[in-house]
Amino acid sequence: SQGPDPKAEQRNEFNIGWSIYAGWMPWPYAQQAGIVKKWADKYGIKINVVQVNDYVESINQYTAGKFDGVTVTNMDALTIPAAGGKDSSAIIVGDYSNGNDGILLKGANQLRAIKGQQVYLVELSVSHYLLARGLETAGLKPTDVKTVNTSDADIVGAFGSPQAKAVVAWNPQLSVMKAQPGVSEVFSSAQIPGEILDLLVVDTATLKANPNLGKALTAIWYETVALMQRQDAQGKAARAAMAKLAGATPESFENQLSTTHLYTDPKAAVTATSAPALVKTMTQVRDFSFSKGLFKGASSADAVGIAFPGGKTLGDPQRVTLRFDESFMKLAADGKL
Amino acid sequence: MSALLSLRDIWVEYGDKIVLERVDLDIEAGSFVSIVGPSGAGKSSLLRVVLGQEVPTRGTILLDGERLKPECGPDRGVVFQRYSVFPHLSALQNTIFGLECAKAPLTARLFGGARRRAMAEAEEMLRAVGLGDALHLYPAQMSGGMQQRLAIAQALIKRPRILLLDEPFGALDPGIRADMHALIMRLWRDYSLTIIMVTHDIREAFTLGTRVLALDKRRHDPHAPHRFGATAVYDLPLRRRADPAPSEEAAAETSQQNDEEEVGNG
Amino acid sequence: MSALLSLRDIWVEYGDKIVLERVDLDIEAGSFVSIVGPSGAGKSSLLRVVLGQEVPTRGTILLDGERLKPECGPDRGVVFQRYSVFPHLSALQNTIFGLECAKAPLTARLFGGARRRAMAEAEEMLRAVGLGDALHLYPAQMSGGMQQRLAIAQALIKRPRILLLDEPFGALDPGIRADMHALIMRLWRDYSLTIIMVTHDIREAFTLGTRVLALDKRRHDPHAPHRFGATAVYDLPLRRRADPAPSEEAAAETSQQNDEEEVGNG
Amino acid sequence: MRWVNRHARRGDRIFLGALPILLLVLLYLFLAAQRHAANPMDKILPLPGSMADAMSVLLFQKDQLSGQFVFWADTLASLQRLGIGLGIATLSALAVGLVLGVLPPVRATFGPLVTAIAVIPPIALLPILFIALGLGETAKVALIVIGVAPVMMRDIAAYVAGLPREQIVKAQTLGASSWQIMIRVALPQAMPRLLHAMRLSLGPAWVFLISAEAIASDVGLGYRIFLVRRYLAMDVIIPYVAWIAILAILMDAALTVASRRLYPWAHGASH
Amino acid sequence: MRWVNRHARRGDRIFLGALPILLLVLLYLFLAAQRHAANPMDKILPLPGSMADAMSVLLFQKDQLSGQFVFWADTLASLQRLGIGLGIATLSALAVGLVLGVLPPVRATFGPLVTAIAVIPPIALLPILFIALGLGETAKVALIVIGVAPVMMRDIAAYVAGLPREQIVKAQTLGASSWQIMIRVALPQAMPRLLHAMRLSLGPAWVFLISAEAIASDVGLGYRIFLVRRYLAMDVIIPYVAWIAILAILMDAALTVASRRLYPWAHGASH
Ligand SMILES: Nc1ncnc2c1ncn2[C@@H]1O[C@H](COP(=O)(O)OP(=O)(O)OP(=O)(O)O)[C@@H](O)[C@H]1O
Ligand SMILES: Nc1ncnc2c1ncn2[C@@H]1O[C@H](COP(=O)(O)OP(=O)(O)OP(=O)(O)O)[C@@H](O)[C@H]1O
Ligand SMILES: [Mg+2]
Ligand SMILES: [Mg+2]
Repeated sequence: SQGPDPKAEQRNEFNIGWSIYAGWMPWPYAQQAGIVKKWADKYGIKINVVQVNDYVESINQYTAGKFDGVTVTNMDALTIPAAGGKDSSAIIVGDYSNGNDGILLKGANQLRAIKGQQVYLVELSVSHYLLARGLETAGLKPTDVKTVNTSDADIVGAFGSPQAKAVVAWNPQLSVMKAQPGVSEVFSSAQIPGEILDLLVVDTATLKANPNLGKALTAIWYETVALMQRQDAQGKAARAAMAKLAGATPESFENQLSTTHLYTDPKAAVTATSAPALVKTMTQVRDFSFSKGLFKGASSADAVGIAFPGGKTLGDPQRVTLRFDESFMKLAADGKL
Repeated sequence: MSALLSLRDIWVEYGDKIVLERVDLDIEAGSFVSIVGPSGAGKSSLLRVVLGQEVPTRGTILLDGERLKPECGPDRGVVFQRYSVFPHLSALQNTIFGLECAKAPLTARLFGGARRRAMAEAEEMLRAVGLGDALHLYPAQMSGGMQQRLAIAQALIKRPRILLLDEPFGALDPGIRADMHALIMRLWRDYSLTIIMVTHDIREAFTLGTRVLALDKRRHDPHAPHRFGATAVYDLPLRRRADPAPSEEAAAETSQQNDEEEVGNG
Repeated sequence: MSALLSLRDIWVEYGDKIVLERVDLDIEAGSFVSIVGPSGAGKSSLLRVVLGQEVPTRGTILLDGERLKPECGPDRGVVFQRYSVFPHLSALQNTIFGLECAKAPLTARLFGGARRRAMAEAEEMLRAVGLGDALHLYPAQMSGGMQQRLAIAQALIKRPRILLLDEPFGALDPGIRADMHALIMRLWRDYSLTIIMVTHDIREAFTLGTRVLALDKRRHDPHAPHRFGATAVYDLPLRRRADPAPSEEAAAETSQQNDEEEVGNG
Repeated sequence: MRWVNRHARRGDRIFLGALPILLLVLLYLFLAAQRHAANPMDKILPLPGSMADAMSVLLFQKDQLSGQFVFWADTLASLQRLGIGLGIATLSALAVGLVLGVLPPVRATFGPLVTAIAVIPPIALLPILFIALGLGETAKVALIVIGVAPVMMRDIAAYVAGLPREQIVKAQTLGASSWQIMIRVALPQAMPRLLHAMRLSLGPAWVFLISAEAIASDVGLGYRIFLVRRYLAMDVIIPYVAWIAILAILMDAALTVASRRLYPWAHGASH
Repeated sequence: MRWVNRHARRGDRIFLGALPILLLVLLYLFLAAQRHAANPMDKILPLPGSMADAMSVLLFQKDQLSGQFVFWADTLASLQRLGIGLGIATLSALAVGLVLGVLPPVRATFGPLVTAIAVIPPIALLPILFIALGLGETAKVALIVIGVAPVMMRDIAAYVAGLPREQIVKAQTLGASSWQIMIRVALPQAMPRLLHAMRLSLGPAWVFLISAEAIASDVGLGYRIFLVRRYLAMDVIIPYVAWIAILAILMDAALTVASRRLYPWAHGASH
């Protein structure tokens, strides 16, 4: 119903897209548990939380203007909407992957053994980034391995083939493959903490015109996260419900959560977003993305501008299209929602 | 002379095979033209050209003095040599089809009284061709002769100005054939149709026709048999416009026998 | 009596429609049986049953005293009423097909000398039916009569013990028809075939046949016309086994004409 | 007796037809047992027991959140999408096929376009499809239609264009206009072929349905299959696929019976 | 003149056929220009200029890693897979279709199995396919074959079973065995239909090829499309899809011409 580039206008109905991933399961749960409605009502708006089964398609739909916000990793936020000229604001830094992404080998337990192998992974994704970082730490060159693009839905099945010996994946697929006999994890995102971030990004223009949207979303998020962190029956029930929504067993879901560093406390999230480490991480990520040709037609990695809290920018300050915006998390931290 | 149908220098060729060459014909309204000739001479091809199904390679056809459009129309009815009827319609539906097309341009189906009237007319026609017991059979359930009679009924019920018949009675036994002769003569007279009929039965050609055309090759090159086409080698007007009633036809058959021998050996 | 073919109490029914009832027949080896009868009587159905294409509802058929298997075989050749040939084969290929099947069980194709011999034989047969100029035409490029002759050539080249002909000369002009009569009589005599032929031409039935069967309904219920089937109402043996040579057949035609009138009005 | 002439009796036919399928099931069980002997935790070829366990939850336990029996909700959602998609595809195939088949100028104009659409793989243009039609039911139904209809259209058009020319000529001599030829000659004769085309399209239609549900959905047989595929839960996938096969075979049989009942003239042996 | 009888001339036909496609291209350009007026960075409907830029890199610049021209390497890999897959599918469809169509006992035994395989969506059972066939070319070709062959088999089988019974009877009276009927009567007459079925299968074959390449691959048109879909590079996807369409249309035309040349008896008007 909305145009390709929603002009900065006031509206009161919004669509947020999400896809299945341990760090994003609070969204559908909040929808079902009525938390979304509660906060949306408070701010006099309506929020539809829409599931997209295919992660890439959810980002594409956001980029195309069908969603006002979407759950996405920092790298994909940069390479898809931001590189496509869509000015996006990351208003919630929900977690970072702390072992949720990993490199698996069959019949070897050393990352160096990956040399010369065919590596099955979703190319140009955070998996690809993780592989690059892993090779770096092991002193290998990117050309030492051959990558085979594999769809995330099929990667577990593909790894079942005797031919596939090396794979890079994220959860829940990662844990399923890790459980197979003879498979060992040789590198994981736990070794590069804070580099793979899971965000909620919102269209900047829409956010400017409707600050209530940002407030409502942040409020929903932290109430839900607080609930799921509780170690009582209520928290357990919430986590079980999320597991079910993700198609996982409660045990498997707990497992996935254990390798997800959730910023349950908004203060921690604000700190992480404002820290200089984020600038360093994003520099690495964008350099990697540029080297892979993800900034179409750009002559340098600076073509896409990234803004950080406190007015810092990376790249072309005239063309900032990805903004880390801590202001709403700060409101939550200050209890002003 | 104002003929209903005029063929001027008609040639029909398939690839480099010449089937008909220099056919010139004038057919008057109300005439009954029998066409005879050996198998493969081009009789069916001639009918297809007159029907508008095929365009002659050369030459023009005039209908009422106007150039014939290369398409078929309800003014020219046809019974094909390999009698074909619509396989998805029963005998009655096949027969009624022409009436429905004329009266219901949009739905091509009739309802209520109009439908009952059309049904009655179709039933009468089917009974006339001896299919009164087979109204609801599909063509696949009929014998060869029955299908042929159905095709005749289907064409006759429209009473077209020009009726083209390609060996219409080939698959019929003598009894039914005589009935069909009577039927066609009655309709021909009552509705002053113009009929062009191909037949191999020379007696039939002479009994029914007011004019008999024999189609054959004038020349024959044994080394290139396909280089010469057929044309009308005999054209016998019989002047039988005001003839005895159809019931007397059968009796007339024997008297015509001499003509048959003549042409048969000619 | 040791007949070649014996039909015992044959019934053919379609749904509740009885087509043939209580047909009892013995056909001797070497006979030429003509079958006549009104359109829709069940002549083609009878041939189909003898051919093995259809299983009679009741009754048994014995061939050489043994029960007939419900399948066709090279001992029984056929020319269908709606003469059908293989559309994807040229005239020559259609004719040669039967020879190839017999001699090359695996490839159904002949090569080298065997092929040349078969081609020569097929060409001769095609020339005999007047298709010498049409060897390489596909059926779709032939006239109706040409296709019918091709079907005849295709069946005759196999010289089957029993030959079933369903109005084989229906689409042929008198000249070619006479040639075909001569051809079939020659083959019948030379290879002592047994022929069963359906025809509507009563003169033809009597000229060619050694025995004429008329198929018709014995009883007729005007309110339920489908409740009675046809059977052999006349069975006329003609005793013409040692007859004049084929060239004399034509002359014999006229002398047979009386028989025709008899049955025609019977 | 030659093999061409051997016709099995009705009862035998059912037995014969079931035989190879049963053998395949046995082969599966054998392979699964073998894999489980080697690795008792094997997930790829689950044993019937674990399939039954996994399915009984989906079959008989209400989902707490949605209050529905998951399996039945999936089935209903998928059948609905499939029905609408196949229905639209069939109707448009009939309409377009008839017009293209009967009217040469229309065939000349739109034939190449239909061919182009038929050969463009719709899944390559998914982003555009979803952007144009949203992520709701419309897009899923549209994917089925776009995937299945052009092939059917081309088939019907070719069939209608191939009707014996005599019939068209005959109809014209009986006074039929182009429109009347279309609805009274071509349409009824195209119907059995349309049902045949529908039968052949059932497989592709399921493929497109599942592809659509894999991308954007929250209920449906394809959604569930892709959801649990992340965990390699073959104990759910295999029963779901078997269920899809059963549904499709039932539809196939229903179409066959419908064709025989409605258009007996197209099935009776002619002579 | 009635529309049924209007036949456009050859030259006109090409013009008429190109018209709607040109109009669609114009519509696209209009929409794209509109979107770009609103957002000059729009990625969804790229303008021809940016498509040309994106493609020229793939067309004319050697990839540093592989040392190949990406576009041509993709085309070659995909055409090879498609060719092998469609070839195997066609041959097996011919063999199975003939046997099922001609021999009723075989049809009774294996017909239901073929139906079952035809309606099972192969993409739902990928894990089993991977175990059986690995992740290499075999699996990709197999997916095309499994996706396309059963529909073709059923079509050919139905066509052969529907050959006029007179022909089968006639062949038997000429002494033909079941085998001879198969190779001399059914096979040649099934060939034009087989080419027709191949034409109809081109679309689905591309779909399965692209699906296969989307799953696990490192070269191919489908691989590139799904890879660049990650950053919504419609400026690559649209030219790739157009290229696929052009290739498919060329194949379609080649098959049409081949059928007319090889089987003239099946195309000439009969009377
Ligand atoms: N498509 C074609 N290609 C080549 N020759 C053809 C084609 N159609 C017809 N012919 C030839 O045209 C000639 C005349 O055919 P036509 O059907 O008009 O004959 P006819 O006089 O009706 O014969 P019959 O009495 O056997 O029906 C035949 O020799 C036939 O071979
Ligand atoms: N499938 C069928 N269903 C119902 N009735 C049928 C079927 N097939 C044939 N019949 C009927 O069987 C009867 C005999 O048909 P058959 O073809 O044997 O007649 P015929 O004697 O050869 O006639 P003709 O001289 O017209 O060829 C016909 O009345 C026909 O209606
Ligand atoms: Mg003719
Ligand atoms: Mg008959």
